[in-house]
Amino acid sequence: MADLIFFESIQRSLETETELRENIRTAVRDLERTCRTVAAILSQVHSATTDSDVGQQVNAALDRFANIRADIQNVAKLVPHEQYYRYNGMFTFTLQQAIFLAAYIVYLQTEKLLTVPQVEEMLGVEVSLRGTSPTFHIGIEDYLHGLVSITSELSRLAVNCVTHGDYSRPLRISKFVGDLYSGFQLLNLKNDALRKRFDSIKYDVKKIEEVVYDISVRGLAGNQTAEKR
Amino acid sequence: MADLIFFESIQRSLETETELRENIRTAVRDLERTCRTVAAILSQVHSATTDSDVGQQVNAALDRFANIRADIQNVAKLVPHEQYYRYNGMFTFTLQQAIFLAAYIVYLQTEKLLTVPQVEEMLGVEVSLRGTSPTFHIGIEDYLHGLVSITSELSRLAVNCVTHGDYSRPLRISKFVGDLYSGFQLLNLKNDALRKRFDSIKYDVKKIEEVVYDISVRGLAGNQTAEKR
Amino acid sequence: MADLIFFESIQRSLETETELRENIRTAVRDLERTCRTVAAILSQVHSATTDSDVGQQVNAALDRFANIRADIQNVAKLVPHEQYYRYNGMFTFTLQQAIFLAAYIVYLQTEKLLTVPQVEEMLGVEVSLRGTSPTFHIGIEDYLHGLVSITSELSRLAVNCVTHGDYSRPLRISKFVGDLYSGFQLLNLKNDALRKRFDSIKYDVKKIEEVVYDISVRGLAGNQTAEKR
Amino acid sequence: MADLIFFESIQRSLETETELRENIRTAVRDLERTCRTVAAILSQVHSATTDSDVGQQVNAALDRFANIRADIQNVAKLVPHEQYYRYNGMFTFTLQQAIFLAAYIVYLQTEKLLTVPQVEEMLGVEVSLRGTSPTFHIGIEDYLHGLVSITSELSRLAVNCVTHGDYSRPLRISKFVGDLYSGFQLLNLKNDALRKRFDSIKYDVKKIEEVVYDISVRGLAGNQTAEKR
Amino acid sequence: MADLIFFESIQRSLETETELRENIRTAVRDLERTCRTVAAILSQVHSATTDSDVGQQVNAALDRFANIRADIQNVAKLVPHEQYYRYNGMFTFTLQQAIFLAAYIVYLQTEKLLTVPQVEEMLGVEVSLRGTSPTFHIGIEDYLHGLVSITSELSRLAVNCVTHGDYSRPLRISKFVGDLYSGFQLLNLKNDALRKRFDSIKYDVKKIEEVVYDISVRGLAGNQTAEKR
Amino acid sequence: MADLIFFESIQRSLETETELRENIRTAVRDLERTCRTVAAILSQVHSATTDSDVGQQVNAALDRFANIRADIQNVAKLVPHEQYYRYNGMFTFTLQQAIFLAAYIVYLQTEKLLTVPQVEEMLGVEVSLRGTSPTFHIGIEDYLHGLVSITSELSRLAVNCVTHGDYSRPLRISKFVGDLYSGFQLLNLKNDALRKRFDSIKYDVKKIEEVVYDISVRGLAGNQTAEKR
Amino acid sequence: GMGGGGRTVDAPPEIIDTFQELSGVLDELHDRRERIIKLSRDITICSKRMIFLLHRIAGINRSKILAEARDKQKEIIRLFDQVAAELKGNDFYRHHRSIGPGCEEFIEAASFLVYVERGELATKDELQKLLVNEEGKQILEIADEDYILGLADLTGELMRYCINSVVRGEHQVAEDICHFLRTMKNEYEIIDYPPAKKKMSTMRSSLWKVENACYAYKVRGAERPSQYFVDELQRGESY
Amino acid sequence: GMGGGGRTVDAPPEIIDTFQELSGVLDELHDRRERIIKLSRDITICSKRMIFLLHRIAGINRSKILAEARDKQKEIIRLFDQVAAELKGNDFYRHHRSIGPGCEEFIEAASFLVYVERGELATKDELQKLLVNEEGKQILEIADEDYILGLADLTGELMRYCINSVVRGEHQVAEDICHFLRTMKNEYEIIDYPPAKKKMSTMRSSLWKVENACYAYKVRGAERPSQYFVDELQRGESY
Ligand SMILES: [Mn+2]
Ligand SMILES: [Mn+2]
Repeated sequence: MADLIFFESIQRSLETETELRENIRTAVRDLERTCRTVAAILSQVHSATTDSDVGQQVNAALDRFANIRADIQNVAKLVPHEQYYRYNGMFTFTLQQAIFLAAYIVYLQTEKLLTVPQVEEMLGVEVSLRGTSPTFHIGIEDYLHGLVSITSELSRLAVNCVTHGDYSRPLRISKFVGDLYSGFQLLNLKNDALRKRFDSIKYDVKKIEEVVYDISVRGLAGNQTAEKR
Repeated sequence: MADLIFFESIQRSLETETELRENIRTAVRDLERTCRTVAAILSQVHSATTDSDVGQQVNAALDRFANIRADIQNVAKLVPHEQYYRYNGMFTFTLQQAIFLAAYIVYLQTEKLLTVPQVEEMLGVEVSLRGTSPTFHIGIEDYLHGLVSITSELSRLAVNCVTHGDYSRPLRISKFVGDLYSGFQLLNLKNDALRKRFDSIKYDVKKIEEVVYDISVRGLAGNQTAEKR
Repeated sequence: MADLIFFESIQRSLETETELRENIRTAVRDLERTCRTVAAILSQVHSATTDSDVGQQVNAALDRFANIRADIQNVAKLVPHEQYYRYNGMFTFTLQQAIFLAAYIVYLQTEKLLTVPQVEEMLGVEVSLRGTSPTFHIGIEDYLHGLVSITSELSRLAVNCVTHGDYSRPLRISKFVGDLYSGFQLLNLKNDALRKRFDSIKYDVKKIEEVVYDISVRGLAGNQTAEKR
Repeated sequence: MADLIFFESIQRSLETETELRENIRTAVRDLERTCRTVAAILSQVHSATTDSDVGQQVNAALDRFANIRADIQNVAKLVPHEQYYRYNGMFTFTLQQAIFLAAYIVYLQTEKLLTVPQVEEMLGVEVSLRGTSPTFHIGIEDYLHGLVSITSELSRLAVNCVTHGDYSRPLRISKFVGDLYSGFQLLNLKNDALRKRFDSIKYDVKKIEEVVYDISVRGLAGNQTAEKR
Repeated sequence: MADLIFFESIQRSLETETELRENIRTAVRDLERTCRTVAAILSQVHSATTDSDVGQQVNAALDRFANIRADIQNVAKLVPHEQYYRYNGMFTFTLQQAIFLAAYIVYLQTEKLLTVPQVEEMLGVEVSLRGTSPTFHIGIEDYLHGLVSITSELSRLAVNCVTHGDYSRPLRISKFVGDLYSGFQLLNLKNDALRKRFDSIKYDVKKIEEVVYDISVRGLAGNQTAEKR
Repeated sequence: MADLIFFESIQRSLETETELRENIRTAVRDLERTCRTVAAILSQVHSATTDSDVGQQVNAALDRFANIRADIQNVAKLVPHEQYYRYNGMFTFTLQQAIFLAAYIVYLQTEKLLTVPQVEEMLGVEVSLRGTSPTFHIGIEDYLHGLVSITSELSRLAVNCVTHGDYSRPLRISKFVGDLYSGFQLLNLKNDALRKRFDSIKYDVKKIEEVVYDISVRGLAGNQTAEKR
Repeated sequence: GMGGGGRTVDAPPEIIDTFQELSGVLDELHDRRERIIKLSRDITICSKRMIFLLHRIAGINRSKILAEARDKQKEIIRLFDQVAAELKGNDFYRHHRSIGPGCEEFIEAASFLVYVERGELATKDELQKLLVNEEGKQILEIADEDYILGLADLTGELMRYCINSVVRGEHQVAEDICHFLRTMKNEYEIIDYPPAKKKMSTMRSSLWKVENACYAYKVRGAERPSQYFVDELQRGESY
Repeated sequence: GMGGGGRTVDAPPEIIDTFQELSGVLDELHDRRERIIKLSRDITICSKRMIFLLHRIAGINRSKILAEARDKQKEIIRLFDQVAAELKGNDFYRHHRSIGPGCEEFIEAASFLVYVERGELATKDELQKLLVNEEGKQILEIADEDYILGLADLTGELMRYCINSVVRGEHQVAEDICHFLRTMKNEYEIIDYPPAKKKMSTMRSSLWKVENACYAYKVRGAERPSQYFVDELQRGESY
């Protein structure tokens, strides 16, 4: 016996499937590592004391971004046509992390929100908000998760800027995060994970507000340029 | 029935094993108690208002550390050669606690990270990062767990320093914990427990950054030396 | 920062460990598959209508047993000397399955309990009842788990024998399982998993007793030889 | 701080309590082992083919019952006066097992229900149905649990008697278990565990009725005396 | 059948017991309600903006405490002599709640820890730390549970005091809770429930330390007297 | 405070509700006890050796049925108009038990299925299959549960009849239960509890079939009248 | 086969007829339950959207948002009207497990609207009066249980609303919510209804978050300059 | 308030516009998911009814029941056709968690019909061919996972069908099921798909029940008289 009468072809396709999942898992792990490296570089922005220091870190991160793009391509190549959502649970978290890194870099460079064309260019992946693309793409929830993540990073940055005597950046961060918050308020969030994270934006907004208060009450905003740059 | 004799010999093996586990459990309980005593002494550092107070508490804790070393020896003696991993689930948590206490003492004395030779000397136990030692040893994960624990203790210390008017220690803590965090960022953590705790470091880093922020935004860092030492 | 170098060396240890675990996992998966194949062959014994049919299936299973032995060797080679207990959680369940298969084959051939030398020969692995061997071995609990599993298989076999008109085998099964049960009754089982499974033997014993009851109350035991062989 | 002295005295109380519990646990484990030995002897009644065989096993079990009584005394001595219910969760299950063994022995000897004076004599422990005794005693639920257990043992015995050609004992068992069932039906059981087990009596009653059915439908009841005794 | 008479007498015992449990349950429910009322009064302390407001609430709560004492007496009267541990699972949680209320009132009045004589006086029940009393009493774990509960209440109070502009009470709370924590650190807690709750004290201590930090880093402690009293 | 501003009227109505539930619970407990008594009488039918014995037991049970009707009335009176389904979870199980008893009595008297008018008369309660009645009633699922229960009782009766030498009743039971089974097969059961119980009818049908086989193979069906009545 | 095979034919008509009737009734009841579950899901979804909408209130859009929320509320009421026919009399409690979640969510949303509008707790009567159809007929009665449980969930939304208010700088709103929640939680603790007790820990943690938000404002706010000064400062920024 | 209150107004149009678009997309996706869930429930219910219907087979009603079951199957296929538009291409796996339960239940029912008709295991291809709409177009593809899991549940229904057969005296049917289930379970054990492994214990217990039913027949049936004798005996009864 041991001959499969009933399930032979199914078993074969399940084995192919298992193998595919293992390949994807390996590729995702590589992507994860690259993301962690870029995150480590960007986390030095918190200790940067001048704008040019910030610029340097951002450039270093940007250089490494090519690796992220390459790693994402490797994942993307593995995902079969029209089966994107069969496997996306395996990389969605890492993809959101990559989007966050892109959004953070774009913010540090331009102080603007990462646009859809920008994310497509940086990650080398199509954005398909409605998820109608048959191939590997970035869906609406991945994009939103990526954006949520920058608010907490920026609230931390606002705090550290003050420590380093940079009193103007927090004011700009405050405006940006507030605007982002207004945007999120327009959404009807069902998805529990996203709603929960959205609730946390409020705390970030509040925290940044407090930094702005501290700066303004001490009249620090004006001094800076004179003192530091 | 011949089998019964065989089952009786099995029964004797099972009893030997049960007894050994009970002995180890008792020895671990003693070690636990000693660790708690040292922790109680060190927890007074949070109320210490001067550096010499801190020094006194640390010395008191160090005196008691000999007991920890003795208690660990008692556990170690019970663990059969080449069966370390059979029993290590019984004491790994307490061992990590002892490593944390060593790391905290070393930090308070030298403001440096506990090195491998130091932990070997203080605990009287070999460190085997790859875990290849056949006898009782400290493995890589025990060591990392011990290090993770100091970040939360130091975030609490940073807060209490400010309360007692010590505005310079928090700055040094911030630098130290930041460096530790960068180190951890390089690790590819599989282990769920460790990864989870690593996430808590981020929170501690942020908390300490906020303390430093409060100090700098109020220009408190400078006053202190004059006032206090 | 000097610490980073240290963390890099830690990272290398972690990676070695991860890789080793993945290799073991793959080898265990192969072993698992082979065991499932042998189990599938043996499960045809339930449909066998004559003793020679049974003999054929057992021989077929025995042929494949060489693969189990080979797969176990592959696992064993990967487990580092003196670290058996560090990794045994990864294969203990599969090993118990292999022991069960050996015990079932031996029973079908000889109607006797699998002895320690037999299991060593069939699996090509040392049995160390006290678990003191530093290398890959079969411990007492693995052996007992393997034995527990045959009682439920034999209760099923007793039922199916009757369906195929074999009324004498159930009587022999009843005697064998009863003796095995007496043996287990002498053990002071701590281990929850084993104790729970032991409780299931009682159910098997009762089920087989009922089969024997049905045979004797209907006077079926006598007819058979005439009818069938 | 004055409070610490107070906490130290509390600590001493906690330790006394812990030690007491460990002593009771050890004593209960011994009792458990003795019970298991007696149960193993009695389980041979199922293979007994004549009434005198049954008698022998029962006598052997009765001889060992002195050990059960002694082990219960050891547990009883440890339980502080007036704190029976503080610790009875630790031994109630084992006590019920001992009562079951007594009830089974009494049934096999006299074919009657274990009476309260008999259980007191055999176990050397006072029965206090209302549970008002301040010292170690057997409560109503322990007693009932002990009785429930014999119905399942007797249903198994009825089955095995038929296998050995004893067709009259099942009829007597049927009457006895039926009466016991009527008794239980009068009870208003709140206690979930007891009620659940009571439900299982129904199944045993039905099983025994089926055995009696098989005997009568085949006209076996009459033959026996002639054939066997 | 003689047995039925016996089962009828058992039935009577079961009914007596059921009735007693129902009576206790009703009495405990009354106690619970009274405790909830006192808790509701005390929870207004969080909105109190002056010390005399606090005093008023405490007095109001104290007035109602007579009802708690009376309700406890009602429970105590129902519990049969020498069977305290048979029934204490039914009221232990509510008793701990009453002890917490007493401890909180005593703290608000005197800023000291509730002593054993005080709890005996307020609740009208003997405290028996070793639990050896045959009658209704307060055991060690009930007392400790009561104490653990005030730390979380006090951390909430510290936060709310600041909101109402009272900056000195949090400092006193911090000292008190810190001392209590040191006491608990000395205990070797077996009891899982208590140990788990002990871990929550750490969180409360840290929270209160942060409140004190906020007050001191902003130099609020000094202003207050001038502003408010 | 302790004045309820928001929830005063709700709290009052919840208290009324709690009280009502307690009253219903007491009334249901009485009904339960009465049902158990009737069940105990009917369970003697299994030992009845002649048809007139059966008749006597049924009459005795029927006499007591007036108590069941009275007890149901007591429950019914308590249930508020149009809120039947708010409380029916409290008595549905007992009601089904009463319907089963009625169905069993009717079967024993007439060998026919309990009709809707009969259940209404015996229980003194309206049957409202669609559950549209605003007052206390018997719904479709209660009725079905009651009917399911008689199949298992009748399979037991068929077995015991043979034991007492009554060979014709099992044949009639077989026809009746078979018909009932056909009826149940017409239902689309969603309700898990009912479907599960329905599956058990199959086993009862099978069991009764086996009894009929046994009778027919031995040519017992004819003998009986001569022998016994 | 023996008996079995042909049994369906043998079975006496009284049994077959009875069970054929029972079968029809059962199918009818199941279908109805399915319809109610589906409408309850719709009510839940619509209520959640109404809540989310209310959280979008910020300054000048207030009256617009309130109007939209009232429209959503009307939509929910229309859904209730659709399901009402199935929930007459006895049937309300019969299908309570199916419709309950929808009711609770509606109560949460409607009472949240009341709080946002007037800063008060919606009474049960008031909410019940909302549930009238176009002919002014009462659609259904609100059960005490649903009211109580819906309000427990309201506290979570109030907590979110409070944090939003602190962010918007509306500290009086935050303080009012703190006071309101503290009173409400206090009274809620006295309610002796087990499912309500289960929601207490979430309610306590909502209050704790609100208290911390007010604390944070007080601690930072003590150093806070006048609104004028802050606005000035912001105006100075380049964007 | 400071910033917050008026912020919605301040926010640059690129952010407001982006989020307004995102908001529309999100609502659309949620609504679609809700529609799929509801249709999946309908498919599940209809499949369960089809299974129940098949259990009613007894002797002469066989062809009538089979015809009814085929009608029910067509009804289910029409439901699939309704939902198909939402499950094109990518969307099939995207909403797999919502539609999966319905698919599995359909496979259980359809393969049960195949077994009852032909005593064979339905292949995936065969079931897939059923899923065509009135214009003969493939509605959707059956996923391996759904096929495998649906078959696991089939074993439970086969167990019930086997017991029914024993009751009806159709012992050959019972023995065939026993053989079929044993082979199927044996092969199923080799399938390396975790959710399928979870269903193994139920499958094993179904086989165990079937084996016991066959055993019971063998033990009692060994003494069984000819059908003729039994029929005679029954005829003698008064009803
Ligand atoms: Mn909500
Ligand atoms: Mn199914």
